[in-house]
Amino acid sequence: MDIFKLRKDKFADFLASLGGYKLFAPQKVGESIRFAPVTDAGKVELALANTTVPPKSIFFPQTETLYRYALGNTEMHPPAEGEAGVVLGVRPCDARAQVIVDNLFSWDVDDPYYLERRKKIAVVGLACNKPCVNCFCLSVGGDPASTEGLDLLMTELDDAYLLQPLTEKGEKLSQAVAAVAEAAETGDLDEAEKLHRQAREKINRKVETDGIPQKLPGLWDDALWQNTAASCLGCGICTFLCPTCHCFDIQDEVEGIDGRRCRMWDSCMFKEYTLHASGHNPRPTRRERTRNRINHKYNYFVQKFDVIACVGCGRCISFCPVNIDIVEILRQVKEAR
Amino acid sequence: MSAQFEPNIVAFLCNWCSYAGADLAGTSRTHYPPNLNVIRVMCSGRVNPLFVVNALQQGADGVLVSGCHPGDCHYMEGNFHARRRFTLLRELIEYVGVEPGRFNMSWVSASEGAKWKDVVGEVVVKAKEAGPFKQFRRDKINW
Amino acid sequence: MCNNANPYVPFTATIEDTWFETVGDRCVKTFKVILDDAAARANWSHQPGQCAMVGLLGVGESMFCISCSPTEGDFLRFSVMRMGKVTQALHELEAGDKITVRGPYGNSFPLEEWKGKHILTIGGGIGQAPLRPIVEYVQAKLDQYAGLTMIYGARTSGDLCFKNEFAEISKNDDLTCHLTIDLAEEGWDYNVGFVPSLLMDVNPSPENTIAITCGPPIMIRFVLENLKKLNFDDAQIYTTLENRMKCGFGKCGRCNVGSLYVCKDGPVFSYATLKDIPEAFA
Amino acid sequence: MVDVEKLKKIARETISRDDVRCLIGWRQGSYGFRAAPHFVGKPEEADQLIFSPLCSHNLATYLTLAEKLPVPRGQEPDTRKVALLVKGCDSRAVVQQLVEQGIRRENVLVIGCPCRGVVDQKKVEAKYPDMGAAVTADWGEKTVIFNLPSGRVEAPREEVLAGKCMTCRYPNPLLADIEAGDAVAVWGSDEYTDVREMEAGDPRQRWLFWEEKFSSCIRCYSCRNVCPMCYCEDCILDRLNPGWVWRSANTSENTAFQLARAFHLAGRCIECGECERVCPVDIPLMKLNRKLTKEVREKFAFEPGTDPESKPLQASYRPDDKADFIL
Repeated sequence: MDIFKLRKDKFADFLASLGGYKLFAPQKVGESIRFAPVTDAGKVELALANTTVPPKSIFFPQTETLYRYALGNTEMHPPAEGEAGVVLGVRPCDARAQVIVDNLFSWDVDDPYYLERRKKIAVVGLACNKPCVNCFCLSVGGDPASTEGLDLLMTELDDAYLLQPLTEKGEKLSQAVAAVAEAAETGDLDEAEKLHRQAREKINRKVETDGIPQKLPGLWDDALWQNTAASCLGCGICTFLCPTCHCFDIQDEVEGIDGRRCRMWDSCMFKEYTLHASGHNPRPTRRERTRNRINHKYNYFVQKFDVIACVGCGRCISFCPVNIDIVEILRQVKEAR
Repeated sequence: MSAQFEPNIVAFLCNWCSYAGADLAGTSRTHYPPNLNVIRVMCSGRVNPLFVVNALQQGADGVLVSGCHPGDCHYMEGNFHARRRFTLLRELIEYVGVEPGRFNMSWVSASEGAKWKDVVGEVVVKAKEAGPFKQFRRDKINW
Repeated sequence: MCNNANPYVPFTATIEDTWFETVGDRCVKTFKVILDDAAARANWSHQPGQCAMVGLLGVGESMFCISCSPTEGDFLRFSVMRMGKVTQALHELEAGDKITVRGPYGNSFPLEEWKGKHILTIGGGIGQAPLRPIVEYVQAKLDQYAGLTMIYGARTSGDLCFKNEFAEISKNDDLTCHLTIDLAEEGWDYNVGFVPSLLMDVNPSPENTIAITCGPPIMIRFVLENLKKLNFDDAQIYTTLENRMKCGFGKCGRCNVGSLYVCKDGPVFSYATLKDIPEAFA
Repeated sequence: MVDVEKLKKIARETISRDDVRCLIGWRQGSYGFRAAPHFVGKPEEADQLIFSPLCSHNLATYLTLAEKLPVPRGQEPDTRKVALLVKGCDSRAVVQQLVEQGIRRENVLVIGCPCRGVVDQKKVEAKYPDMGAAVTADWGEKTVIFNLPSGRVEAPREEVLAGKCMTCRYPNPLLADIEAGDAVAVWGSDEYTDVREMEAGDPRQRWLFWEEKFSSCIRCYSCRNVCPMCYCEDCILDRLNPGWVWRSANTSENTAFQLARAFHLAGRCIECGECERVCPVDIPLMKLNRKLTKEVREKFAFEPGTDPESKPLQASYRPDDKADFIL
């Protein structure tokens, strides 16, 4: 697969050439940047280290109809098939996260809603040249220029983008690119390689994660969890903004006689997440929930799918209102006797 | 607003005064617009501000909360609390973008059948002026 | 497993018959349910211990153990205690009403492995619902098992479920049934006291025996202690766990007990697996 | 001005008292311009305490946040006090919680820290993007001093302080058992310009503004959980039966959520600005709450959390309350 060089001033034409697809890209929604359908190429924002809300919101929307029904009769109508799409400007860590979440949504029973979107929507990555202060992807098997989970990787040079197709979905996209871009020269490739290397050096957040899944069971009653959870507010930021968090709730909504059963993001940090109707709660305080969140990602998921369910994107660190820092927690787990 | 738009208004009437006043208006055959869906509550102080927001969500174009005149409340202070509560709620929902005519409050005692007719008339006119409520209405279209 | 392509879309089912097992505010109502679609009925196969998501369109869905043995017939039975939003709505239903069912979910009691063994069920209150399919299954295939002992207790005689079935059990001498209630009531001529102490009185021998216990966590804790006193081996003791569930097949993430999902790796667990999982009895 | 060494000494003495269970203050955060709540259980843990422009958290929320688990049989409930470091705005939260009997006076020991303004995380991170490890900060004359990895910089306070500090009329704690420093000058003034500017538009313009903000809400409930005044045991938003506000994240439910939250703070919001600070999608929540605090001040001449003897606004009334809009 040959690599293309797309001039920045041709970027809008490139987006136009993807007209056949439903295009998503990072844009300002309200006051923050997240992935949203592209209506105006000028609004696409690729400069930020990463979006606030991860691209999981494209494959696993915050609220999604499972099926509709009318009260009184029992037919249930799942939504129609989605259309082919492209999500552009995905950072390598988020793309890796989606591959990790694929494990769960195809474990033993296939989740039709999520997997259909994963099949139909191509992922165009954007390599990180300027990692943010809380990125620690190198510590969990990631890389600012990793191609895992990507169909096409873009690398930003000073006046152009280097486009490298990786899968046949990516190959199909690059045919659309061919019209507006030219073949890249070796000079560009070295430039891109240099940028990737510099990005790796810029990541100063590091933590030793091997051995952590084996150590966590022994720390079940360690004071670490109480000390960490003391300042936790029990809100949903760290889970809703986490690209590997996949938990959801199912609720019924009825308006007049039309109803729908829908699912929406849920957080293990909320009290109601495990609250039984009888009032009993197996995880009554924030200590158990904090312990469960870290164990799920660095122990339980590893036992089931042999991969750490964390890609080091740093969102849970940057957006936690009380600065609970997962790298600090992991360091304490590593150092605990 | 187009003439044929008929607003859908939800009215919370306190059982002791306004509901009785509305009943009196009915028994004395007074004519007034039929747009009201009345919900009887034991006191205007019982109406939770979330009821008003929820009514607007579910398709009401206007909401009326009507209770006893200050001092007549069967429970002594229900309407005083309601007055404070809905003074603030009205400011809040108008600040967010709900047109001023949509939310109304009134004191109608059990003997004021005529006043009830005027209140309903005014509320319906205001709701017609404001037009169909679309701001934060639940719309099952994009389910 | 759910047979149609979309595991979230349930089958519709009709309530053939329903009756109250107990009275009071947390009463238990049993539903005998037939799947509407003939193909679904034919493909449906569940084992004792498995559970299913029972739902009501417009209200919601909840997970209940299927409290009938496959040997009993082509229907499903659920015993539902009135507790939250869905159970209250279910309790208002009558025969002929429509509900939705999806499943069966979870693993089941390894009844094949237990062939030739003596089965000991220890239930408390609504905890008898997941045990009832074992009792029915063993009764139907008594020749393959070395008899059954049933210990079952509740707060009051009114709280005992499936009362109409005890008389028939005690008729057969291979099946012994011990009932108890917490406090003495006039007109009650069986044991009085808590289930764990009745277990010690019955004093079952651990020889070639499998013990299965379900009930309120406090009862399970003492029953497990007593079973250890009667030197039952960990692998001989089974229980079912209960957690809030939304999907039923390992996606929504909430029913985990430590690293085990109650809906996938359970609800049936042997004590050997559970004893080194601290969150199991939280 | 608060001398941090004196503050640490006070903290060490306080935590050594046998009627104090723990002391809550701030410590340096794990990166950039962050501070973090710090729970002191033993005197030596007090050494990490700081008090600087980074200490934006309102710690009063922890007085009501801890879960109240049933006391195991045979154990006595722990009635020792919780000591709390409070800035001026935080102290109003403690006062209002006392007025509403959310907490009891004997359970809390307040250490007042006169405050000269805390930074707005987004303004500072935009102004100094190349922050790395932890950055310390301090107050200058009318400025804030940062010790960046690239050296010491000083910025005029208007450019870096949080919006709430520019309009702050209560920098000195209104309630304190121990004073950790002497009072500071009040320099903020509040004309509610942000609210008046919003009121000036017509309803359609206002709705366009709020629709865009509310539709971007992801319902993480951090604005509710951080708020010292949001301490209901069983929040109406989490109830399913009846489910007044649905859990789906769309404009209608998000608006109902924000209106319910804002209204439940009418006459109770002490303008500590935490909801706006923690919102991950930067919804201007103070612009919403301050509308009600302005109305409450103008219509009922009431300021929550300023007078420990006052009665909660919505739990009391005056027969002559003015309400000209009532038909």
